[in-house]
Amino acid sequence: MDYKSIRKSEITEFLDNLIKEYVIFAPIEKDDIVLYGRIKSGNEVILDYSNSVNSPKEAVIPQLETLISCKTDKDITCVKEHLDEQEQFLLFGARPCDARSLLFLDKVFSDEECKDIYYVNRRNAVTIISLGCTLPQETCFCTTTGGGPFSTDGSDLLFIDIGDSYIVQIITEKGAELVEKLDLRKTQDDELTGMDMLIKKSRASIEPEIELDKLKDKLDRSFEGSAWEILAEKCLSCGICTYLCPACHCFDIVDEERKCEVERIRLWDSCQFPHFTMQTSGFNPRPTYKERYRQRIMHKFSYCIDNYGMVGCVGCGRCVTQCPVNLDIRQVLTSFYGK
Amino acid sequence: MSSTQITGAVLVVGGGIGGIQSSLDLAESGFKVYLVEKSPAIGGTMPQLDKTFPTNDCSMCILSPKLVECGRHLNIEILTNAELKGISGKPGNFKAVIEQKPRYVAMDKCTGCGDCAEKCPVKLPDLFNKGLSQRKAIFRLFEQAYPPTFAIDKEACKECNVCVKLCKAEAIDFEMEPKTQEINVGSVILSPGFEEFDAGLIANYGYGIFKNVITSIEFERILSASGPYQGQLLRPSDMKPPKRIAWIQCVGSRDIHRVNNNYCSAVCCTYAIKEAIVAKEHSSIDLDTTIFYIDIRTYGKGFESYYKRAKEEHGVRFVKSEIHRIYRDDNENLILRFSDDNRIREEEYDLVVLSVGVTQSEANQKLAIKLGIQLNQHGFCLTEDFSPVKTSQAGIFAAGVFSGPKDIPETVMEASAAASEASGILATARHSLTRDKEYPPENNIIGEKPRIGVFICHCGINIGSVVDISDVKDYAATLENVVFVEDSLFTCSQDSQQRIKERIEEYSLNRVVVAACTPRTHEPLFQETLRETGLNKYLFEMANIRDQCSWVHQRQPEKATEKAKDLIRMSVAKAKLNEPLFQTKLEVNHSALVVGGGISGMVSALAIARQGFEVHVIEKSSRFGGIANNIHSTIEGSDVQVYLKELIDKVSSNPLIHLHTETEIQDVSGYVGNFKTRLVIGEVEEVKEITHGVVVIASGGDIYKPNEYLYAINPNVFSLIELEGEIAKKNKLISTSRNIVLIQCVGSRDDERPYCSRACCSEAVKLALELKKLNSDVNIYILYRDIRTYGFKEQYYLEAREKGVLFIPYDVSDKPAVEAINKEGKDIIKVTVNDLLLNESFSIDADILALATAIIPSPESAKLAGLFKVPLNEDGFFMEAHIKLRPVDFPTEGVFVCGLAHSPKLIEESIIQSKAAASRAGIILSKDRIESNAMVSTIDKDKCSGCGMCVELCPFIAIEIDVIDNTAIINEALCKGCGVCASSCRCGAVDIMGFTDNEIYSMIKTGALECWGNV
Amino acid sequence: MTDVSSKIREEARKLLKNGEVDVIIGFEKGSIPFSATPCFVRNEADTDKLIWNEYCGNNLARYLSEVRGKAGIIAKGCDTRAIVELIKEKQIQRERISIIGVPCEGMLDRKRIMMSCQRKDKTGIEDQDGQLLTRGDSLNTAVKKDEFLYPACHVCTNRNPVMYDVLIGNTIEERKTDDFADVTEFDEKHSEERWAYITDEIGRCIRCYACRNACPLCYCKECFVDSTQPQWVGKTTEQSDTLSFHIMRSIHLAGRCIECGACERACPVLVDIRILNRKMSADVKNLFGYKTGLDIDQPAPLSIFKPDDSEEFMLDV
Amino acid sequence: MGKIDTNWEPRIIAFLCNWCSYAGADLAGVGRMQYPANVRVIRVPCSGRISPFFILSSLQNGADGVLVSGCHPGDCHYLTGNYSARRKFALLKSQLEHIGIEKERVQFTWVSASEGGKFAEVINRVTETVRALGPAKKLVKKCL
Repeated sequence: MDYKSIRKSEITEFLDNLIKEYVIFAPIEKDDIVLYGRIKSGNEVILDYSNSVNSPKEAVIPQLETLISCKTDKDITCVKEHLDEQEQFLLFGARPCDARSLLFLDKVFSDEECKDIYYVNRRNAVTIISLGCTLPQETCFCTTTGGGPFSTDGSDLLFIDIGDSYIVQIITEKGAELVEKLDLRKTQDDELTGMDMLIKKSRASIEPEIELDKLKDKLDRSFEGSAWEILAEKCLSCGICTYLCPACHCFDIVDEERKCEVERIRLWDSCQFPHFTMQTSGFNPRPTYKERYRQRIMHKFSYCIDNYGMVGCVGCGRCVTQCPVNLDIRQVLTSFYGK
Repeated sequence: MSSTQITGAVLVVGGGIGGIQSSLDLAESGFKVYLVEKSPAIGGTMPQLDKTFPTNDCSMCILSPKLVECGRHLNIEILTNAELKGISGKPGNFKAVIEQKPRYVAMDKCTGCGDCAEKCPVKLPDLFNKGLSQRKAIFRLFEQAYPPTFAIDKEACKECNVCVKLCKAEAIDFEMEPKTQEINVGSVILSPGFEEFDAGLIANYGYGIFKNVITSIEFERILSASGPYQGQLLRPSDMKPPKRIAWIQCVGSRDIHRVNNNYCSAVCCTYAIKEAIVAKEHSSIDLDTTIFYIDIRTYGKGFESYYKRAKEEHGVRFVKSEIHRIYRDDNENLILRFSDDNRIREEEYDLVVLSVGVTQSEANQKLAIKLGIQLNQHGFCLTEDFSPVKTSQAGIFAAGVFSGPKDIPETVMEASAAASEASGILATARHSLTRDKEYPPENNIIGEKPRIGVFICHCGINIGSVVDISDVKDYAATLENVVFVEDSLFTCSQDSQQRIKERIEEYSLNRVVVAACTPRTHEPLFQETLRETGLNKYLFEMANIRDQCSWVHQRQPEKATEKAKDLIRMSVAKAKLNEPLFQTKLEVNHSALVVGGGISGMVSALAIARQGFEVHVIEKSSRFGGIANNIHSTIEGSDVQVYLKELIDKVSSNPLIHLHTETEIQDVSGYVGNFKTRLVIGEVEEVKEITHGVVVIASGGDIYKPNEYLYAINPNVFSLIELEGEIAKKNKLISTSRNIVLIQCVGSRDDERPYCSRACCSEAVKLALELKKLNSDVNIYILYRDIRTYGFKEQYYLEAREKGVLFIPYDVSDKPAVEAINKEGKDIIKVTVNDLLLNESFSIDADILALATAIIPSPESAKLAGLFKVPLNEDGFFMEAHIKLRPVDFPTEGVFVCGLAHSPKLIEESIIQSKAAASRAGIILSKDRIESNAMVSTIDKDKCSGCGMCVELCPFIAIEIDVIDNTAIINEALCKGCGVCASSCRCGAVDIMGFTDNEIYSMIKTGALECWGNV
Repeated sequence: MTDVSSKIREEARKLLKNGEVDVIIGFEKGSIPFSATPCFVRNEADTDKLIWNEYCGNNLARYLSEVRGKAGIIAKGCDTRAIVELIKEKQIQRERISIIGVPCEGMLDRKRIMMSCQRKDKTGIEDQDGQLLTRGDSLNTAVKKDEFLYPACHVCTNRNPVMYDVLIGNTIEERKTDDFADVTEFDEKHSEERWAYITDEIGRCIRCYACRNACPLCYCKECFVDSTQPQWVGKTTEQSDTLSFHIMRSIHLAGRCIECGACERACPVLVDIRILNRKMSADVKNLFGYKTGLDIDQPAPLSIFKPDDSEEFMLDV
Repeated sequence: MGKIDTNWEPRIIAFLCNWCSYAGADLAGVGRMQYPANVRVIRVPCSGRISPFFILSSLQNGADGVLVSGCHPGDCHYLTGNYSARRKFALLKSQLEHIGIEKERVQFTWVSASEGGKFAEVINRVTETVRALGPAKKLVKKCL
């Protein structure tokens, strides 16, 4: 494993250098809240914050993208496919859980048999520099879903905060290439020792609570059970959990007349919305919050294992923090596990 | 038809609002109607008026739907330029001779485009505008006229043939000859209207000489937005806005000195108030308005508060004085000389409006004589108190001002009452002469892809000379779903209609768009064409590229062309979404429920029964007759008790009438055609359910019991009605009294009850005359605020004055003081009053004090209003659907009102209104099924959350919440399709067929996008 | 607070025991710090779960139209105002609900509290004697709870339930009536400044519809935003679509919004949604003299009219 | 500052009630009163039919201005439709102004069946005000 180090005071300059070559997405503060967004200069970045409200998945699956557009002028109708050459971009300061989510999204959109060319284009252009979590939040449960506060899954480089400096762990070749270009100092041994301590301490604060295989079994057997109704009774059926989730990826495609064009737009959709499964006939197989919430859990913790070999949850805890009614996915999972 | 058979047709003479109302009532209840109008268009006086009192509704706005309805009615044949020449035969079988003057324009060809009038070189004074502007020799009476075709004034026409050459429809024909025809009718209704008094007859006002002295009708034209000055308030001499306007009341009315008219014209006070208010609203500057009057007679429903608002809110000045003479100064300003406070005063005005009265025209008098109809002393048609729409000839009825001065709602009521009388005679011949149009069965197009045909009209040169039709045509062909486009010179012409039909078949069109003039006049015509080919008439859209495009953008042909394209694109977008709509048919229960057993209820019941329908009458007390039980005679001297007895006999013996006394309503369910009412009968409270198709509310009124003027304290203080009882009982007190005082407006026209009780002035005059008859030496003092002996009642007021009855005006802020004293051993009532005219106070030692107590709403009204879901006004009387044109209807269909329940009135007036209610009720009862409007509201139950917003908002009470699934249900029979429900439904559950959200949105989208123009 | 909690439990137990209700809708302890979460209690034993504290911000009236059977509800002032409107709009029947009213001095904004301590130099925040104590590597600060009150609670004029069957504790003093000074102040700004503020706020919206779904008055079976024929609003996060959604929602809530602030509380990106709804409330008060959620018998302002309603907004020709 | 399009013409959607304002517009035509050709009329049964959404949709879809006209108070063919509408319109207009949309873009008026002249005057006024404001940018859907 290769390591490099960088002083915290050098981070701004570091980013300002990179900004010349890359489009950079990083956590920034906007109106009191920390969101993932494109930065224009290195000093916008906020790294002392646990995790952003939204997930960085937007960089690879934007909430809104035009796939094709179509315009009629006189007698000529011209159709344009929106597949421009993709700029290289960096995801800086992504948490290991979020970085890990990209591996999951790859399975969905970049499967050998079925590639989503819009996704793949963007995915190939991205380099991920993540930031390990020395102080996990009470809502974090990454270890439960197979990750950890310093997991390297999905990252090209991993930054580890050791006080005045960050240790830069080089994970992939892409990461190594990037480090090549930069003049980073060598990591001291004592720094590495300190780092191991931090990692251990941090991991210890989020012990895994559930065994995923056993959970899947229990869930599969509880599909018809009455538990769902009680569990989800307070659910508002809003889209917060799905929209903020780094692994949720459902979308809708609509054609819209906008100004003088017709655009075919792909946008996020949520299994929590009643209309998600509404059929043309008027029949809705998931008419109530019970079916919809069950779908969310079953999808992540059962169907995804069947389809992709991993759960569709990275334990980032956003759905826990942001749910307006504190419907805590951890409690829901435990309730099955406990039985 | 054998001679003994009844002819199921009626001749209506006069196409004013009265004639129109009679015609519609009769045609709608199954009779053929011939409507004879002497001018080239129906409408009468109403189109000339700007606003109507007391709501300031736009006169044309409320009239024009009626014009169209009447004009297009399958069973109303309108004969314009026509006169009734004579009648023979007997009731049920008359032959009428009608002479029709030529129009010189073929009505089936003229499209009303107006090219002819535009170029006609002959100008002459426009009499519709009272000569304040000019019109051409080829003309249309007014813009919204029906029939909309032009006519030629042959006397003025120079036959230059300009119009003949211009008319692309080839409609002009100078060879037309007068036509005389004989028609068979079962009954005749005369409503030929009136003539306004010729103000020139009163020399000292200078009318006809001073340019700025005008009549009230001329002033109406000036105020009208479509009038000679386009609604700008200007005076004729210099076309400058006047700053000071005076109205002089009673010009040609109540005047036995200068002209021999001893009647009151009944409408002038309120119309002058209206004109003053409207003038103030029109004027950009602070306008001075003064009304010079003798008495302000705002006796009608809502008039008194209108008068009050004029004074208090609008600052209209009222001066109680007669104008002696008008002088003119060099600036054409006018100096009015009058006496005020016994001094001669002069005031200067910029404009003087003479409130001219109504008179019988010579032509009408001649007509009456020709038909052997008796006229009264004033030249109006003679009618009797208890048969107020009957003329002296059986089977011939009179309505409107022909039988005396009256306003619009009274005319409308009489027109309906006359219709009721006519249909009473002709009941057995109902539906014998009317026809229904047969159409081929409708093609089912549901599920078909829209195939739209676009037909573009040149309208002669009206559209084609501005809009580039060939460009528009090419464009229309590129629109989605348009499979056929064609243009024609006149899309509305007979041959074009035929071609549309052929194209529909040839191209299997399932939607049609016509780009031409306005749907308001032409949509029904094209819809008819669609129906004739088996297409549902709602698969039609119109793009108005004439009235709202070529005509208004004459100088911008390119922009007009672009706009025409847009309008067509929008119509095509909507047409694409059009779906066939169907009217729901509801069975009708053919019986009526009449609530109230007074004169109104009984008259109404009898009139309905005469039309052949079953009637239930319920009366809460044990006795029929209501308030009339206490009234002994009318002012004209007819015996009310005799009439009442006859009426009760007739009602009791009529097999179709079921009487229920001591009966009240427990609850009501259902709607027009299908009401279910539960009655509670008698002391035992037996419950009985009856079903009925209509309801007439004739629940009557009550008499106010004052707690002033020693009423109910002193035995010699009575209400007028009690005094009448005492006279009938021959109470000795009366014959021995020396001084009798009557105080008017007790409980009326005050803060608590701001309305005028209407009947009390006539009642007081009647009693005064009777008392004088009993003892000519008795001194009678009537303390009044305004004496409101309107119409022909005025002559009794005159008579009372001649007989020495003393009329003393008092001010409401300084009411007469009443004190019981003992004078020289005799108990008397000392009445002290401040005489406003003399401005001095004096006392009368009265033996009897009688109070003209207010007529108040029956305590039952509120309960009934709740049961039948109909509104009360702020005074507590029932509020009709429209104060002018629907005076006996409610917004809720199938429920009608008459008599005192509606507002205070005299017996004669109650009789008229009761018969009118019967006529309106008869329309529904005569039908086996009523068809709902197809463009109604519809509820998507899957979306409705049952919040009830639509229920609250619906003006027609057509929506209710289904208690089982908590969703709204529309009663299509009651829905009028206004859409207030749809626009207010948050859940998107309500839509209006024919104007769906989706249809309107498609128009918004196609209309708003700028780039479409370049596509 | 604990006293209130135990009284609530007592009342809840009574209602369930007597069979007066099938379910009690209340709050239980949340799974994360500074939180309480809605709960549905169906048996007496579970009533011990019920709690009351300053984190009971959710408007529980939102659940009333969906819950089956007779329900008891723990209700703050704003919850009861929602109940009044829901009864008026026939979504619930008064006789089928039992209201356990609780006076409320305002609820605290968990997200802002959390945010204030999530920077790494702070290690935690604690509730101590009515103050929030922030601990950090370098400093300890005490913050008055009031500073974390939800914005809607700051202008609340109905801190006491307006309708209840049982009242827990004593009523508290109400603030003076709301004069909508914030709305006036905002409207005095230049239109471009207003536009900039509103588009910036709305610009964060992610169209998750939590605002709508948390709202007690948004009970339509199909929201206009989901309508496809016509499609009133595009589903994208483009400014026009997002802004139209929020304007249209404010129009639908005009004269109905009970100003509980549930929309804003639910919003994950803290959009100032109330800026629109407050405006409608101010207008409804100023133009039609109406305040929502106080009187079951008062007709909704948009279901009636006065002949002399203001026409000041109309074109003067 | 973008360049000024000299060919730009405002595009205005007008919702007119069938009974008064549409008739008033027809009457303006009968009187050949000339007014600018920028208005596209949508006929509705009553001003009460007009949902605030119609107005917002017009602006969203590219209209530079919206005009709503119904019968004068008291004249409504459906008795009270215009009264109910008036309350909704007051709120909508106020809200649009609140969020910073130029208040002159959306106008409400009453035009009776006899007020052809007033109709023409209204169109003149509305067109010129909207022209002065320039193309609507604020609520209109943009290409993504």
